[in-house]
Amino acid sequence: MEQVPLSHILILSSTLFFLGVYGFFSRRNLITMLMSVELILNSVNINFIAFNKYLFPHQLEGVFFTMFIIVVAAAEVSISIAIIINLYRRFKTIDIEDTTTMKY
Amino acid sequence: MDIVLMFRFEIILAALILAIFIMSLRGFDTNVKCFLNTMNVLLLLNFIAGWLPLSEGSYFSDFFRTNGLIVLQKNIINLGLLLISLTSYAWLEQSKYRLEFYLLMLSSIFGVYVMLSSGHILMLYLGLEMSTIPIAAMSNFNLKEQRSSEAGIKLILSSAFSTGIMLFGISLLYGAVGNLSFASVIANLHPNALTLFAFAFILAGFAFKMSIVPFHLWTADVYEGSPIAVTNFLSVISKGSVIFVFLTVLYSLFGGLKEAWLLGISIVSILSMTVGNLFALRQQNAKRFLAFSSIAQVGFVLVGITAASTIGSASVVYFVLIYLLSNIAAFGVISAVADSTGSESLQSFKGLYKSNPFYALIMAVALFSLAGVPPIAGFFGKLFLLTAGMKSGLYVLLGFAGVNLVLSLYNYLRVVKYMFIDDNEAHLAPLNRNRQLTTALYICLIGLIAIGFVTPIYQYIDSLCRF
Amino acid sequence: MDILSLLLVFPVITALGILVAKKDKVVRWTALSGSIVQLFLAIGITAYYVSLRNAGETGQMLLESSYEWFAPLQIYFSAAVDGISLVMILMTAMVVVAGILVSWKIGKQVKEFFFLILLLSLSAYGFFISTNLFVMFFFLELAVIPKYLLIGVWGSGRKDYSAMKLALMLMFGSALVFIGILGLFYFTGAQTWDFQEIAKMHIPIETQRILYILLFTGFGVFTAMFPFHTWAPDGHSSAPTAASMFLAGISMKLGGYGCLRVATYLLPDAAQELSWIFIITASIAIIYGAFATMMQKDLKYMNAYSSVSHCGFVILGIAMLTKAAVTGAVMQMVSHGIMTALFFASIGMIYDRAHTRQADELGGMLKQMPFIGSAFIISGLCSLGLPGFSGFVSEMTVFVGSWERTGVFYRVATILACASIVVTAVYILRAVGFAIWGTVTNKEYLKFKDATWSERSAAVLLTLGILIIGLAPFLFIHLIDADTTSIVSRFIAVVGK
Amino acid sequence: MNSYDLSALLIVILPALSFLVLGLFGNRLSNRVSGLIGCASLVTTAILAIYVAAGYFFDFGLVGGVHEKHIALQFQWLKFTENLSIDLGIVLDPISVMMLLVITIVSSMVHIYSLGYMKGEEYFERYYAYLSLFSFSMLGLVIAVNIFQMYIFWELVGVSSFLLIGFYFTKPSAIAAAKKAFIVTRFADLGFLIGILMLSYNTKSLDFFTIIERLTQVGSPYLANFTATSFMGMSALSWALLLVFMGGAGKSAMFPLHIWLPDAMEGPTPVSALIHAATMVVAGVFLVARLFPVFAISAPDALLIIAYIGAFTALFAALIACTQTDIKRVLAYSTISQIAYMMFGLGVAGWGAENSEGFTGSMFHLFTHAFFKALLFLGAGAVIHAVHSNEMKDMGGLRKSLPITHITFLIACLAIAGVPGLSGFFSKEAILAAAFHSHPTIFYVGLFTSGLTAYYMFRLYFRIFWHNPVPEHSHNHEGHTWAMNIPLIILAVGAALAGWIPFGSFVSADGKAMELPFHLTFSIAPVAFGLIGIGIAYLLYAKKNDVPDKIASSINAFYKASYNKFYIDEIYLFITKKVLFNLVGRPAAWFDRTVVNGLFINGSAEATVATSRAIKPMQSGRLQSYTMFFLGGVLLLAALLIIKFM
Repeated sequence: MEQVPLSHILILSSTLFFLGVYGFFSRRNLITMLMSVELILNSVNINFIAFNKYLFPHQLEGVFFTMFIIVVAAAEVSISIAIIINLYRRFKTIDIEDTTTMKY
Repeated sequence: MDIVLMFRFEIILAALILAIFIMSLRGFDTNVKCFLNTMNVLLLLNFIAGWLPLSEGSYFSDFFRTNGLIVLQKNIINLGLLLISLTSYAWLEQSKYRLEFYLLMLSSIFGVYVMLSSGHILMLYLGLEMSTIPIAAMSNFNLKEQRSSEAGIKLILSSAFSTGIMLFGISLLYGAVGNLSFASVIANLHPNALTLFAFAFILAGFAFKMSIVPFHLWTADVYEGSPIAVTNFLSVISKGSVIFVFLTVLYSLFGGLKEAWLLGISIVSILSMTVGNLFALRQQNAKRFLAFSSIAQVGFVLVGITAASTIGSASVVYFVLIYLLSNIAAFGVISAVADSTGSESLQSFKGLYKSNPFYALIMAVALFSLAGVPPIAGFFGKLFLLTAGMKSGLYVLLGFAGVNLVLSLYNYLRVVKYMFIDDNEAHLAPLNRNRQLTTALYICLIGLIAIGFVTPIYQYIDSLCRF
Repeated sequence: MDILSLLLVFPVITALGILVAKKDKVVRWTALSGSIVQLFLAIGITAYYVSLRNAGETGQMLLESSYEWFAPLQIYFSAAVDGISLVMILMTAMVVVAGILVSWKIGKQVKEFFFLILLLSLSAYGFFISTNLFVMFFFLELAVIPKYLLIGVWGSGRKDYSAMKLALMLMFGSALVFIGILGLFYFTGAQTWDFQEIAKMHIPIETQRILYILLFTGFGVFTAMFPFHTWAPDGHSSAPTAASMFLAGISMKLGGYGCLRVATYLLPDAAQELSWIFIITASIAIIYGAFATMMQKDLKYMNAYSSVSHCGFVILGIAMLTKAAVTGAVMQMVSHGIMTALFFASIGMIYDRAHTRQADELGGMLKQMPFIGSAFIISGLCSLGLPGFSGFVSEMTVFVGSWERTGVFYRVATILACASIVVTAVYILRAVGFAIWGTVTNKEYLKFKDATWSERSAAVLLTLGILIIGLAPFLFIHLIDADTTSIVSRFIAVVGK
Repeated sequence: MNSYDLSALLIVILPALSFLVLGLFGNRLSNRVSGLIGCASLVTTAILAIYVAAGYFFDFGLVGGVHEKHIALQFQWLKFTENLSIDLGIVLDPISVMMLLVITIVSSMVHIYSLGYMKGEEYFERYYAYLSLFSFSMLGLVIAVNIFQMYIFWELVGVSSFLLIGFYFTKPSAIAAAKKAFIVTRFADLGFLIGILMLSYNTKSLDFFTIIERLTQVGSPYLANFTATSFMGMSALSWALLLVFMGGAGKSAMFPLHIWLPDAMEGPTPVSALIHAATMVVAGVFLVARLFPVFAISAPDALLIIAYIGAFTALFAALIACTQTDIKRVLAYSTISQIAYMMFGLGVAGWGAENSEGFTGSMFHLFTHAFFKALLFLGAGAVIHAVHSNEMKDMGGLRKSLPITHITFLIACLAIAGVPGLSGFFSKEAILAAAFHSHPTIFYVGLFTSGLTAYYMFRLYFRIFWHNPVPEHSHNHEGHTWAMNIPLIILAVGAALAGWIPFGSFVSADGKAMELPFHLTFSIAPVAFGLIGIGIAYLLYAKKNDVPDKIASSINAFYKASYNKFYIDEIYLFITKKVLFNLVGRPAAWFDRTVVNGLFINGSAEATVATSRAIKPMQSGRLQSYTMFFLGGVLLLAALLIIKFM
């Protein structure tokens, strides 16, 4: 069976990327926004893997990059969650629209 | 031995972090003054250690590299670290989590080191993240304050977003060149749609960290919300270090796309200068004001960067050094005023000269340095940036820079007017001064006066920047 | 330590002395003695220069010295003087002494005041002696903030507005200047800031055009060239007396000197091609400034506008490019520097007593305060170009020089300039008639005392300056003749002879 | 440097010295001392002047029967270009030596007279300082070797006249008069200056005699290309000379620049005698005389214009003088009229021995006029001193109380009326004769004017000394101090006898001695006119009667017009106040404040602030909009780069 062409995978990842971006823009719940960031990162991961497998199969650089991205993302999420919890204590909400005390 | 010397920054820092852990276990931080002074001494030692004899080279198959310039940059960062810790003494005295503060700050610095001496985009990415994530936590340090947590969430989320964007760009770059070590990127980077696209995304990532217009919008809010010490750290250390890295990224990594990024950089530079100054025009909150001023300053840095040569990087490094001193001095004074008046509004600076000539003078020197007025060092810093910028003959860019010189002068003179000309209806009492803050301010003052006139400094930087 | 650097060392020492001084009295005397030493130093240097010339020294500029500053960027602290810079330095030294004497009685924040004054003088000296464009620019900028603070802190009236406007407009001017000298630095072939070096280069005309406009306009802002003059009236009128004397006396001359030494001298081809632009602005400034002056009630505004008009002669002379005109421009710079300083000094003396500068509210000053009244009249007569005073020789030289340019355009400009002497007479005599002559209108004024010793000596010093130039112009000419010749020799082509 | 040159130099230096001494230390000296210093220096100069004059006319000046010019001193003062430079120096030639005599004598007389007249005045020493300054400047003017030197002293006499008119500087009218005098003459000097510039540019010289030489020699290149360009039918040279004459007209109060002179009478009367009768006001005549060869040879058309202006002014001023009631104003207008005589005397003259008698005549008239007009003013001063008023209505019958003044005044009146035997007769005769030969129309104007002159002078005389005594002013001022009487007497002698000097043999256009023609037949007409004038005056004013009022009412309109000086002042007032101030000055000031400053400077600032307001929403505080900006920026950047470089 012949492979799925690279272009399809790239299309997929790009779609994913923009889905994430869309989610980030449209969701008002902070947690959901975090999830959309995860989507963006995952699209990036797919890119790396795909490029690695299709274009440069003799090295595993892309794969490793993916590993690190996942790890860092985890760290990021942990910090964010902590902040969100604290924010909830202060604002009694995690709606992005309400956390706009500072502007202009 | 060699390797120790080469890794000395990282080693010392790791040691410090470890030490803090141990302290936290042993509860050494019960005696506040002792703890803080120890930390300051340690940081001083760290700064001195930075000047140990240098050794160039690279390890881990070029993932980690170091050379004179990088060492110098790390030293500058160390200096900033020391000064910040000195200026934030009073605040830390009251704060409950001073130990965590140092912990997070040092780990962020660790990230900065990694970033500075990275030889591979992976390392670059890791360093960037390591330096950013702790700051998010730091900016949320006043747990009891709404604004603080808002700042935290804004920073972390938008940085996560920008990371996503940058990573997407990196992945495309990977697709284009196949190996992300600097050497190979430089070797086989050719201008085509893919690489240009990738470049735009990566540039955005860095622009976000340097808060270049239009990627700057988080800056003001985060600066305002965070504790002053953190704002100081953000505006000086993280911004400065990213600028340093940005030099390498543009000059060596994307050297192949020179004319492309020349255009891009000039555009965002004009935008940053103008927008930054225009926003600073209306600010009443001191931190917010400095946030926008720093945006404008980065715009000027970009003018210098366009030179793409020795003079470019030399002038940028020189400027960052001066900028660091001026900003720390300014924030130091702001913190002193804020501590005693409880307000961060510029209005509270009215008549400062009558009540506290010392602070007023420091502030004035710092502001003049930012505005680029002789004989303060900032003048030379800024004009060398412009001199570098003229190298590529971009009259338009220079024209905007000139207009913005006028605008920024207005912004800074506004504060000077508050301090020297206006008099305060609610007369300001002499502020309390602690030794640490005073020392830091004196260092900044001497630095700001001397750097302009002690010629070897610039010559040293210049000699390091020749490549 | 070479002799020229002393010109900078003395003010610095004096300033430091002021900083450490405790009592106001000490501060005053330190400032005064320092500036007097400076004056004598300037005279000494001039004498030395003349002796060198007579000994047959044939350098364009003498007493050269150079110290490394930012070597990688070709920035050297290099100084040298020729006749033109020397007369400027003499004028500066004179005005500084007078300014310090006049502000003897200043009440608040004495230390800061005199410190800033000395900073100003330092900037002027540095500007006039440095031959490295970057250093020149450094000193040009150095003056901006002291001016701002002097007006803002010690000023009167709408001081905030005036001070800010002045600072911003001057900053704008210096931004233009800086871009211009950057152009000189890069696009003249050799990367150097030294204008004697640049003068040797041949610069392509396209570059010259851009740079000439940039530089001349930039320096023009400093010398209150129409339409960038509006900082002058507000600034002068809000500033404290000494600061006004400095602004009009010295700072405006920095601009004129720059126009001559940098813009015109370094870019001769563009100057020949484009100087008509500035001839137009200058003639407008002269005649229109004079008419605007005619309508002023406030004495300081009056003198400020008349300064605009008089500095128009400087621009005109420089832009006319003939030897006599350029000589006249230099003379006019020095003459106007001293004369306007005396004018502002006497106005300040009146204001200190009457607390008003409205001409029609004053009156009978001559009867009440003969000395101050006479000082006012003398400066007025000098300003309307009375023979025997410096104003006459300089203006006449400009006229004769401008008349050398044939062609209707130049003739019309010259005639307009000449016509201004009538308008000048009108407003000067109005001011004298209202404020100085007449009977004492306000009973308060009967209590006024005449000038104090410091005010007297200041006025006498400046009057001496005016008279020396006015009665023995040949000395002046002898000092600057060679230099103007060498400047003009660069655009012989257009002038024809 | 022989004794003559030395004394010539001293003549100029001494007054300057006394000015310095009085000006610097005057307030420490007593009035008496400062007065004596002033008088001493001036009397010395007068003696020196006589010595030099004698020397010049009979000894060193006379070279082969011709009075050559003699440069006593010359040095370069201010060098403009290679060939243009201001030289200061002393030239002795007939006219300058003659002027030296006039100035020093009259000035010393006035100095002495003032000792009495200004006794006890405030600022006495300042008055003498100013007088010395004036004498110095006037002397410097007449000995000028260089046209710019003349301009310099021209300005200086202007300013010293300004200071002296405004001597009573607390009197608003005096201030106004001083300003008027200075500004009007300054306006005229503008013409002079531009004229100088044209001459100097086209002759490549500022030296009088070089200019004259280069513009009079036949076929000199300078003359050729100067006259080549012409404008409105006159050559550039003529225009230049007319501009120079404009300066002269200003100083010599020729129509229409005469308006300042009557007001100048606000100054102390001795000042009027010195400056506004004898010396400064003839500077214009002197200027034309100095450049006479150029006028006569190369620009006769300009000379003709001068002649007509002179004639018109003479008549015009005489008409006004007939109706004035302020005695000093009468004298002022008569001065204008007499100077106009000299002007058209020059105007009608031509070059060459036979035609240039007009020149000599006008110089002669200048000489004699100085005596009798100064005498008239001093006499008027004595009268005013006695009755403390300038108005005729406060006078009458003073001949008893002021005999000396009366006699001297009468002599002066006879002289000016041209009664045979007295000085005025001869000089006026010469001028009229010259006019008769060249321009009859002008001659008739002059003739009629001389009649008018006699009329108004004697109107004045009778009105003051005869008429009916006015009861008040009982106190007898006769023999107010010797200081005031001696000058009157000396000048009276001069006024009586100066006419008998064979003037032509000393002063002439080309320096050669010439005989002023004198035919009895010719002189009948002027004398007749003079006597008629005197007769009418006698009938009308010797006794108090109502005829004058009748006449006045019968020719009411004309009388009013003349009484109001033909409304010239009003016209000027309109031009300056309405036009210059409201239509030029005010708009300029307004434009500067609103447009240049408001629109251009403040406007840009406001625009900046407005922009910063406008872009405020960008910083909305909403994280998602921030990130949208972020993404938008990235995409735009990417698109831009790709479009630009693909």
